[in-house]
Parts: sequence; C-alpha cells; structure tokens
Amino acid sequence: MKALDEVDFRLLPGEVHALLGENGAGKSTLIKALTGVHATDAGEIRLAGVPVSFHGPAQAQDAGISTVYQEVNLCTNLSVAENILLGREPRRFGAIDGRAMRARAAELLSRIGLHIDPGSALGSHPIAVQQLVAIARAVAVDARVLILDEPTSSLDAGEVAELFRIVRVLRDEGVAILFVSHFLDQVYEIADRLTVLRNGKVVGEYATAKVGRLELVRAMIGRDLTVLDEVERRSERRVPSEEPLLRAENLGRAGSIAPFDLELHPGEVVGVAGLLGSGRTELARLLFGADRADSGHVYFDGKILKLRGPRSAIAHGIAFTSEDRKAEGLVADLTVRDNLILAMQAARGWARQVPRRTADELVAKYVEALDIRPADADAVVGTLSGGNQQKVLLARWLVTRPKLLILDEPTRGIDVGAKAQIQKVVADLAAEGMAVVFISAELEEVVRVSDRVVVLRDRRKIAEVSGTEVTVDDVVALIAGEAEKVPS
Amino acid sequence: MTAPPLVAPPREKTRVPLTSRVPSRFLPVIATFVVFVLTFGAGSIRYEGFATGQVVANLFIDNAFLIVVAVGMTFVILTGGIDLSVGSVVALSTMIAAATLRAGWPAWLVILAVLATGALLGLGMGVMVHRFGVQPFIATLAGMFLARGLCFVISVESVSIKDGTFRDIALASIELPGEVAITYGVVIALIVVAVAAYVLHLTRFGRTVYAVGGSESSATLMGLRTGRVKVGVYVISGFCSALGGLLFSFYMLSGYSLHAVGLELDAIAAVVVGGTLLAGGVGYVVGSVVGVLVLGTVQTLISFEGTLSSWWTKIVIGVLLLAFIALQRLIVRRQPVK
Amino acid sequence: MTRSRLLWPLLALVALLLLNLVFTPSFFALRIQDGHLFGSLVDILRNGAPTLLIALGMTLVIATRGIDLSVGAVAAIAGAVTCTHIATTGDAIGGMALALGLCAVLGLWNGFLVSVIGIQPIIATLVLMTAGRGMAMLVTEGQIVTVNNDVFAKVGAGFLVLPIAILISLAVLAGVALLTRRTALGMLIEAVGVNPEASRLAGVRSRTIIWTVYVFSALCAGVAGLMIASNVNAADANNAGLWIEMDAILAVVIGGTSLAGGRYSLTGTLIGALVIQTLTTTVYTIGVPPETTLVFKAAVVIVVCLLQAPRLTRTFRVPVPQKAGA
Amino acid sequence: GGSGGSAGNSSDDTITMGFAQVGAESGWRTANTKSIQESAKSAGIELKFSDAQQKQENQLKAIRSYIQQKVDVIAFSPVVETGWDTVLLEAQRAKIPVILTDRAIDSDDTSLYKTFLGSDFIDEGKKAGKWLVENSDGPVNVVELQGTTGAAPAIDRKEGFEAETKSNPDIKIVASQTGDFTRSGGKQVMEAFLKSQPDIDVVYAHNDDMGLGAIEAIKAAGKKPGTDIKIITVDAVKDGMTALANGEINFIVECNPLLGPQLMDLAKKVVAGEEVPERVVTEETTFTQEQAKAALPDRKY
Ligand SMILES: Nc1ncnc2c1ncn2[C@@H]1O[C@H](COP(=O)(O)OP(=O)(O)OP(=O)(O)O)[C@@H](O)[C@H]1O
Ligand SMILES: Nc1ncnc2c1ncn2[C@@H]1O[C@H](COP(=O)(O)OP(=O)(O)OP(=O)(O)O)[C@@H](O)[C@H]1O
Ligand SMILES: [Mg+2]
Ligand SMILES: [Mg+2]
Repeated sequence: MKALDEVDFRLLPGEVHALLGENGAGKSTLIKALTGVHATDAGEIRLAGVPVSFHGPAQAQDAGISTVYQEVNLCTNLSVAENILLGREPRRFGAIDGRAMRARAAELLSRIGLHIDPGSALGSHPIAVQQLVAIARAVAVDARVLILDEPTSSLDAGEVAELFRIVRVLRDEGVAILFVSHFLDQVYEIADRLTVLRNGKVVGEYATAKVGRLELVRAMIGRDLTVLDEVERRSERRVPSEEPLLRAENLGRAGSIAPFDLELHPGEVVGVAGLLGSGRTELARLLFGADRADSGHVYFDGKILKLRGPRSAIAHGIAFTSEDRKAEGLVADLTVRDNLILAMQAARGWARQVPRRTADELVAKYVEALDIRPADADAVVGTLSGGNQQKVLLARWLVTRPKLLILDEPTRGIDVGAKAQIQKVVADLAAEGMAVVFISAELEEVVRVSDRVVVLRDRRKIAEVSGTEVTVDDVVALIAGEAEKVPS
Repeated sequence: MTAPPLVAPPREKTRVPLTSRVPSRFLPVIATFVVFVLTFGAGSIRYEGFATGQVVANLFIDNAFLIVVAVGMTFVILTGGIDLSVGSVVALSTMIAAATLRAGWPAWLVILAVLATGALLGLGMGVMVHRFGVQPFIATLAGMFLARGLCFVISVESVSIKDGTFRDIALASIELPGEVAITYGVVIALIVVAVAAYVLHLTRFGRTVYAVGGSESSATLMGLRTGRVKVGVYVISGFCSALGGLLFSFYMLSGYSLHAVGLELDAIAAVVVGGTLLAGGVGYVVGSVVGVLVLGTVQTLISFEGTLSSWWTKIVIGVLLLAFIALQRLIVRRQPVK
Repeated sequence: MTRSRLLWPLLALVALLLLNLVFTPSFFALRIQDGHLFGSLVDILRNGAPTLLIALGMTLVIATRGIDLSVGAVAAIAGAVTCTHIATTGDAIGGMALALGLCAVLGLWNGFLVSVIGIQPIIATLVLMTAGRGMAMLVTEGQIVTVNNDVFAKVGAGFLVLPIAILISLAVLAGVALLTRRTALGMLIEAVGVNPEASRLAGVRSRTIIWTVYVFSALCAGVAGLMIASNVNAADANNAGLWIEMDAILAVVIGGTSLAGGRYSLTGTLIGALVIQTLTTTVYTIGVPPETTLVFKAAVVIVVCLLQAPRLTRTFRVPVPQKAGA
Repeated sequence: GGSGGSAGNSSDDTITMGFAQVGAESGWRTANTKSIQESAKSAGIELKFSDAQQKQENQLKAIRSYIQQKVDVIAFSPVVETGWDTVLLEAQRAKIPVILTDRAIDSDDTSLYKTFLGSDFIDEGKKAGKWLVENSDGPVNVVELQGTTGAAPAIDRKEGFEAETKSNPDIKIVASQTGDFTRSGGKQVMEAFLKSQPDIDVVYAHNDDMGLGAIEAIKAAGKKPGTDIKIITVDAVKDGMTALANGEINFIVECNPLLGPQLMDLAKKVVAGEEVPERVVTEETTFTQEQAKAALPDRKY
C-alpha cells in the first residue's frame, strides 16, 4: 500500500505553511516521513539546502525540527513539567534540577497561557490541556522548523488565538512552520501558503491570499462540496415533548462538577459550552455513569435511574463517545469491524455474536454514511488516520440506536466535508427522535446544531439558553461575562 | 477583540480526590511501608526477641543480594519489560567467582569478570529485545536457560570459595550502635539503591526509563533515545544480577549451579509488592526495597513461628503475601482501578 | 500477519523433528501395537498434552493482559485430590469431578483477586502458586499417592488409537476455538486486553470476562493435572506441574501471542506447545548431556525468536501498539 | 554481657533443638521429616522446625534465627555441601553445637560441627554397581536415569556406580539423562531411550520414583520390566519395595530416611557435652526381590 506518492513540497523560513487535505489524505504520514518516523522508499529531504536523512524522530529534532504529532504523544505517567522538558532538562552538577525544571515549565506554559501546576501528572488533565502541553514542548526549543499536526483540534477560540500569537512570533523570528488543520478559518488567519494533499498526492500549492474557500475545498475533496451548507441553523425551535427523556436533579460529584439540574427531551440537541476545564466532560461522564455521582438523581423515561456504570446506562439506551479516542475510545489493535460493533456486541452479551453478515452490512453502511477510509472492514483501526478513527468511534454508537447520545468532541480532527456530514447525522438523528448532547470546543458548531445550549463555567452550570436567536457571541458573553469578575 | 481567559482559573480540587498533600503516585510505596511496619509490629507482639535491631539488620543482611537484584529488575519493569534471567545470572556469578578463584585468579579480577559477564548477558538480551523485537519474556527466558546452563557447564558440583579476600569481606561485620552488626553486603546494597534512585530520578536516562514505560511510541516521537534506554535497562539488570551474585557468593562462600532457583519470581514479587506496575512507567526503587523487606519479613515470621510443617509453610507464605497485597490495595483503593 | 508469524515456529518444529531423524532414523516410525499407535511422535503428542492444555487456558488469560502463574499448583492439587479420593474410595469419576470442581473454585478465586480486588495478575496468581502447592501437599501429606485404577489410568496413558490425553487437549482446543470465534467471546477478550478502559466505556462486561478466563485456565490446569497424575498413576504434590507455567507461557509467546494482551492465536499456541515438547524429547533422544541441556534449549529458543521476530517489525514498521489507559 | 539472657529457651532440663530441613521435595524427605518430628516428641526434645523450600539462603536464615533464639542444639540437612562456614562460625561463637544430617558439608574446619549423621551416597551408587557386576554375564547395556542435575545424591550415586562398574568392560552405560528424581521425568526419559537405544538391558535409576516411571514406559512399549529389562534403583520407599516384591524391579539400595531416633540420641549426648563420633553412618541395607517380599509387611514408609 502506498500512503504517499511522489510528494514534492517546500517549506520556507519565516512562513506559516498549511497542509490541507481530507481525512486520510496523507498529511500525518507526510509529517512522519519528514521527521524520520517512517522510512521513505524514494525521494530526498533537504534541510537548508543540505540533503538529510533521519532515522528516527530524535535525529530530526537534533537537526532543529520540532514536531507536535497528531495524537497527543506524551507520557501520561509523568508530570507536566517533565513532558515539556524531557530530554533537555535543566541540570545542576549533572543532576536534573527539579525546581529549575518546574520553573522553566511554568514559564513555557504561561507563554501559551496555560496556568496549571507543572508538577501535576499529565494524565490528570483532559486531552485539550495535554495538547497544549505538547505545543509547549514543541515551542520550548529554538527550532528551525516547527511542525504542528492538528494542534487546534480540541482547543477553543481563546487558546487558538494564543497559539497563533506565538506562531506569529516564531515566524517573525524566521522559523519555518508547517501547520495542519481542518479549520479553514484558522488556515486563512495564519497561513501564508498552503499545500493540498489528496490520496497521498500533492494537488497544488497556493498562496493563501490568492485562493478562495470553495476552490480550496474543491482541491481537497476533488469535487464541489454540497453538504457543507446544508446543515444550517435549525430554523424552527423544536417544541420539546412535555415529558423529558432524561431529567437530572441536583446531579453532582465532589471535585468534578457542582450539582446541576438538566432536562433532555427526545428529538432535541442540547449543546454544552464552556471553557477548557469547565466541566463539560465531567457532566457527560456523570450522565453516562462513567463516573459515579455522589449527589442527586437521574430520572429516565420518568423512572428513577440508578447509574452503576456504563453498562446500566447502555442498557437504558444511553451512549457516550469519549473525547479521548486513543485512551478511552478505540481498541487500537482490533479491526474496524470489531470496533464498530463493540458496543452492540457488548450489549448483546458474548454468547450472541453479531452475525458476520450483519456486521459487514453495518460497516458498509457507516463507511458510506461517514465516508470512512479505507473502506475496509478488516483494516486495523490503529492504522487509520485520526479523523477516520473518530468516525469509527461515532459509528460504534450510532449502530446501537440509542435514545440518548452523548457526544464529547465528536468532530475532533474531522475534515470539513465530514464535519458537515456528522452535523447532518446529528440533526437527522434528532429529527428521528433521539436526544443528543453535543459537546464541542468549537462554539459555532455547538450553536449551529443545538436547540438549546447549556453553559458551564468553573464546573458549574451557569445558564441555559435556547431559541433561534442565540448567537455565538451570546454564549461567549455568558462564558466570559462573570469569569472576568473572578479574581485570578 | 478581547479574548476570554483561556482556561478556568485553577481550582484546589483535582480529579483524583486526595485530601492529603501526598501525591497519589507515592501511595503504593507508602502503603507497602505501612503494611510492612504493621506486620513487623504484629511479629514483635507475637514473638519474643522479634523486635530487636538485629532482626531488622538481619532482614538486610539476608536479603542484600535480593535488594540489588530487585533494583535491577525495577529498571526493567519500569520500561514495561521483565527479566527472568536474574536468578540464573546470580547462580552463574557465584559459579564464575568460585571457579575462577579456585583457578587462582586475584579477587579484583574475579569481581570484574563477574560484573562484565552479567552486563554482557544483559546487553545480549537487551539487543534481542530492542533490535530484534523479541518479547522480553522470551528473550530473558532464553537468557535464564543460557546462564543456568553455563553454570552446569562450568561445574555440576558446588564449589567452595576459599579465597582470603572473599572470606574477609564475607566474614567482616560493621558494628552499629545498639549492638547491631551488618555486613559489607548491606552497605553495597544500600549504595546500589541510592545510585539507582539517583539515576532514575535525576538523570535523563532515568527519566527516559519512565517515559518508555509510560508509552514507548510517545517517547520515541518525543525524540528520546528509547533504544539506548531499552537496551540499557537490561544491561543494568544484568549488572545488578551479577553484583547480587557477588553478594550472594560473599553470603554463601560457595558457587553452585542450583543457587537462586526461582529468585526471579522473588525479585518480581518484591518489585510489584513495592508498588511498581508491571505495565511500566510507575514505581520507585525504594518501593522495591520495601518489597524485599516484606518478603524477608514473611520468611522471618515463618522461622520464628518455628513449628510449621512444610506444606503449611507454603500456605502461610501465600496467605501472608495475600494479606500484604490486600491491605496495600485497601490503602490505595481510592485510586481509580484502570 | 499472524499466519506469517507462525511460519517460523512451524519451521523450527520441523527442523527439530528432522534433527531427531538424523540421530534416530526410526524417529518417524509408527506402528500399531495393541490397537493403538506407538512411536516417538505419539509420545511427543501425549507428553505435550498437559502443556498444550494449560497453554490454551494461558492464551486466553494472556489475551486479557493477565498471566496465571498458579496453573502448576492447580494441576498438582487436581492430581492430589483425585488420587487421594481414589485411594480412599476407589471412585475415579467422583474423584475427578471433585478435583475439577475445586479447580473451578480456585479459578474463581484468581479471577476475584484480579478483577474485583484489582491486584496485578502476576502477584494475584503468585499467591495461589505458592499456597496451592502447599495445599496439594497438605492433601497428600507430602507423600506420593500411588493409585491403581483403570478408569483413571486412561486419562493420561490410555489410547483410542491416539493417546486419550492428546484427544482431550485437541478437543479442548477445538472447543475453545469454536467458542471464542463463533461467539463474540474472542473479540471481547481481545478488546479487554487491548484497551480495558475503552471496553468498559463500550459496556463490555470486563469483570465477567476476566473472571471467565481465569476459571477456564484453572479448569485446563486441573485436567492437565489429572493427565500428569494419571500418566504415572500417582499424585506427586511436589513435582507435578512444577514450572509448567513457564513452559505454557513460553508456548503461548512462541505462538505469537503478545504478553501485552490483545490479539491471540490458538493455533500458534498449539505449535508453541509442540515445539517445547519436541525440544524436550529431542534432548532425551539425541543424547544431549544433562549439563548442557539448558544451553541447548537456550540456543533453540534464541534462534526461533530471532527468526520469528525481526523481519516483520522491521519491514512494515507497524506502529507500536499504543498503550491506553495505563 | 548481653541483653535478654532470659530470652533463652525454657528451663534447663528440656533440650530445644532447631532443625532446618531442606524442604519437602520428595516422599523420602517427608518420611525423614516425620521421623525427626516423631522421635523428638518421644525423646522429650522441644523441636523448632523450619522448611527451607529447597533454598540454601532460607536455611541460613533459619539457622541464624535459631542462634538468635538461643536453642540448645542445631541440626540441619544441608541443601548443598558448600557455603556454611559463616553461619556455623556464628553458631560456634554462640556456643551452640551443630549436627549435620543426611549430607556432609565441604569445609576445612571440622570443628564447626560436632558430628555428621547420614548415608553415604557414593557408597549407595557402589552397592548398586556391585550388584550389577555380580549379577551379569556377557555385554550389558545400561541406561541411567539421573537425579536433578547438580544435586548431590545425583552426582554421588552416579560416581559410585561408575566407579564400581568400570572394572567390568562388558558393562556399558549407553545413555544417561536426568529425570529430575520424579516419576514423570523417569517415564518420559525412558520412553525416549526405548526408541533411541536399540538394546537396553538394565536401567539404573537414582531413586525409586524414576524407576517406577521407567516401569510404566517399559510396559507401554510392550516389554516386561524386571525380566526384559532389569531395573536397579536407590531409596527403598514403599512403592519401590512393592514393585521389587512384584518382580518389576530387580534390586534396590536402601537409603534410610528414618534418622530421627539416632539424631535425638546424638543431640542429647552433644548437649550433655559427651564425646560423639565425627561420622555416624545410618544403617542401610540392600534388597533383592526375595528380601523385599520378606521385609515389605513391616515397612514403615
Ligand atoms: N501504519 C499504517 N499502516 C497502514 N496504513 C496506514 C498506516 N498509517 C497510515 N496509514 C494509512 O495512510 C493513509 C494516510 O493517513 P494519514 O494519517 O496520513 O492521514 P491524514 O491526512 O493525517 O488524515 P487525518 O486528517 O484524518 O489525520 C490513511 O489511509 C491511513 O489509513
Ligand atoms: N485551569 C486549570 N487548572 C487546573 N486544572 C485544569 C485546568 N483546566 C483544566 N484542568 C483539568 O481539567 C479537568 C477537568 O476538565 P474537563 O474534562 O471537565 O473539562 P472540559 O470542559 O470537558 O474540557 P475539555 O474541553 O478539555 O474537554 C480537571 O481534572 C483538571 O485536571
Ligand atoms: Mg492526520
Ligand atoms: Mg472535555
């Protein structure tokens, strides 16, 4: 199999160069080939005109190429400070100087606007914080080349702005920056030039200023995008059926989220908005029973529901996709088919195997519906591109036809076309009567798909807004409004 | 446009609900230590003459070699590997020492030869694991067969060590205050522990060991020299086993091919009891030392009990081990079981 | 991929058999004697049956990221209980049933420690490895219990053309293969082994699954223990199944199953077990002196591993399986 | 002066003995343990017993703890010959007499222990060899089932046997392999021998259990043990004696595990300060098939 086919590609000092393409186009593979993770079987790489060949990322780093790979590739068992400075720890008398290290890490973190304890374990932070830490690690060195593979996939607007500020500073210092993103807005904001990949081939190289969105999207997907604008703001606000599907009363968990009330109606999409660390994921995990609540009750279909763990939630028709697909989502070594039917199979019990034919039909259906590539049921999921993995994860829950679907960052790392597709799927599911909880760092998306938006701040539900007139700015105002009063 | 603050202001509470200031990663070690102290206390109440300084000192004297071996094992396990060869390498070391001393080699040369052999065997296994991608379990099982086999090739019978230097080191004791005496073996073992702790926590090599254990692929993508570390830990373990073997030969003053049979399980048990995760990335050498002391205490309790039949001895060892682990888990229980 | 990985162990097996042929020209000779097959190959099968059986149980345990060190002790207990029962009552069937029932309980115990208490499998089963042998000795009072029972003798040494022991093991192999591949058990076991947290969130009953594999492993060990005891018509609590856990794990790993859990191969385990037993028999037949036996074994294991492991991992550079939710 | 003189054991008249057993690795060893425990009770000696699980280091620990507990006499069956000097020196300093049982130690300093009570493994091998030399005519092909590689009885029984049979050029050891002192080991090795060795006249097994395993293998091959192939073993445990009486074994050299009574006698003398011989050989005999039939009814183990 050929992942990359004779790609020619130039990266100039002092420019931000965006690499674009659909999920599975070969962006990450190109980056891995450039940095010596994958061996190349043809072609050469020149760094500042000198031919180089890297046997492993360590050599690429030594040559001044600093990379943030797509999935967060850090060690969750180590502290934040260590993850930032591993391999270049400050030393005193030959020994690692822990205090200096934490101080340096804190400084680097504050550079990207993250104020967390550098001594805390990385694993205790959500995936978005981990992603920021990875970025902090990459910008900590004086690199000649900085490569960022989807660094913004789970960040919200504020963090993205902060990241771009740093990127601009580095660019002005003459660093060559390669940037991968599925957010066209971001690309237009930051990139000087772009290269588009499709199926492992370069489609074209453009100056950002000279190429329009539609042209760009056409280059990426090879045809005109039709679905993109289909999912418009849902025009009429759905009248929730008087009986809520799920009603949470005073539900909370000490140290994770303050008790809150929430009603979810069939056929309704409820968005959850909030800052990084505001407790969105926690709210979702409580509703699903992944974490145990220590206060409050959940009523489901009018009856009180004892959530003893994911199984009991699933049994009642509640589904949850985790934001951390690598650690909590996919079973990397198993095939697409196995991953796709995992939840369904688990619900049926081990004795009643999902028949092979049914499984293959389901795979075929969702490969088609979500455009999963490669369209091979026997592909090992770990080898799929990030976006395609995310689609498999989503499909896993769609096949169980839940009554309530909780999506935590379902569009993380998903390309423009597929993102619209997923939003459409969500809209369709709701239209069919499913209740959906939709969490995303991208506020536009939340506002666009939701009938109602729950706003969280500081691990507390502070507001609930609904109606067609709700705008992103309203939500931002809610999130930010009182936050400014909190002394920091 | 004024960007809202990036993240919510820091909160006191974190996801791991721990009221104390003790970082949760120390909990298993502390728990093991607490359980160790409790058991020791129980022993002192039950048996006369148990709570003497010398009994504690004996724990170290009798287990000095195991401490050293467990330290090496800790390195390997921290990277997510395992080293089954340690027992055999200990035996091989005693055998080489005894045989070369009998052949008239000077003591220093013998010591060098033994340590070099251990490190070399470790290197071989490390290369198998890293370069050829052989699973650590098999690579070191082969090493185990090889080392034990070499023992038999050298001599089937046991060989006494009569060398003056070795005897002097073996028989010398260091008086501590309170009428407690320890051997040089204990001193060496404690030095090894200190050096190991230094290496693991204060050098890049050591931190990379943890990183590799946490996630090898991530460590590689972070640009760390994972290969060097993966081979390195087996060299260290081989070296520690050889050093442990030397301590064992001081302790026994003999070389024998059936010495230290099953020691690898003791070492692994000590490391794991000490709170290190077999999956790698989590654990401390100090934990392994406490683990060794725990196993030693079990043995001491049994010899103080003094009337157990052979089978009850085995059962009691199992039960005590279980009690330890269960208590330890009870203390650490608040951590999520993943 | 698994198929090509099995190529090398298979070749090793063939090479070992051919080596025997060089030393003993009649090695492959089979003759019918008293209505059953007789020959070195048959011996290999019969003597390898207990290891194979235990390795089958071990394969599933390893697939869930576990390990079961207690199998040798459980085998000893099964033999001890059965022989003691036979010695006192003469009832072989009852004795075997009793023993297997007890083994199931021991498996439940291991599963309890691992899945409910959350103890690391190696330590959880180490407890039973130590105490279990003591229990076996307690049953026999440290003596070798010799029995004389035709029914019991069949399990380990009987023939139905082929040795009954190997027929049992192959039947279990077929049964497990069917059970795990025709139901979803295999896939769920692998899912739990690769990513326990993701499986939990997908609603997999990981606890039940882990519990099941330990019980299965203990039952396999129990039957193997019956075979070992029956083969010599005696229960030797001290030596029955001593270090067999190592052989079993080795068989599993030679068969290409990773100790890190996940994908497993029962066929691989079969080949692995045969390689190990052939190796042992080879040592006896070609007259390797006992002093160099281990060096010889080490050499074979190293060669098999080096042949098996490198090429695939180098050429495809399959990304190292990500460790999730450690 | 030291602390806790009163920590010593009990009143002056009862003797406390610390006994450090190797383990319980065989039926022979269990019989040995039982004999010691029973005779201690009947001799009125308080016995502290520990099982070392076949590990020398555990035995050392046990002996150290006996020294700590200030027992009156220490006895032990060494796992291995070497490596006892240090701990025995400690015992000597603590003025606790030491008795070796079962197996000697390799030390230049014989003052470290009072006496050694036990069998002579080399002699056992010699007895077996002698019987073979006396009872064979014409060429004899012997296969040897060795004990655990490196174990002292295995080494010595091999050595003794070879020394005795060397004199007769007709006796050839055609194959020798370890069966680990176990029945299954003996059976497996014998199965392989039966296929790789065309002519086997005699099996020499280092213990009864391996011999019993070999019998199973010989039977399975369609031959008659004791007649088609002669069998010589060492130990004389009950199962072995039964097989001998049934004609499936031809000759057994006894290795007596019942050291208890002799040990207690020696212990009393040693504690009383009496002189004891440096070496006490246990009374051991050999059994032919006829002798076995006669002896079997009142065999204790
Ligand atoms: N180790 C591998 N084995 C087999 N196929 C692989 C492997 N790694 C990547 N691929 C395939 O190569 C193709 C390119 O994947 P890549 O990860 O580069 O995509 P991408 O452009 O980064 O997509 P995304 O936007 O989803 O991250 C995909 O079809 C993927 O399935
Ligand atoms: N500013 C911060 N200070 C301390 N911890 C933080 C901060 N921000 C995030 N965290 C971490 O975030 C965790 C809670 O985040 P949670 O998953 O609830 O956030 P979220 O709103 O879902 O964010 P995300 O968008 O990243 O999923 C806490 O356990 C904490 O470790
Ligand atoms: Mg990608
Ligand atoms: Mg979140």
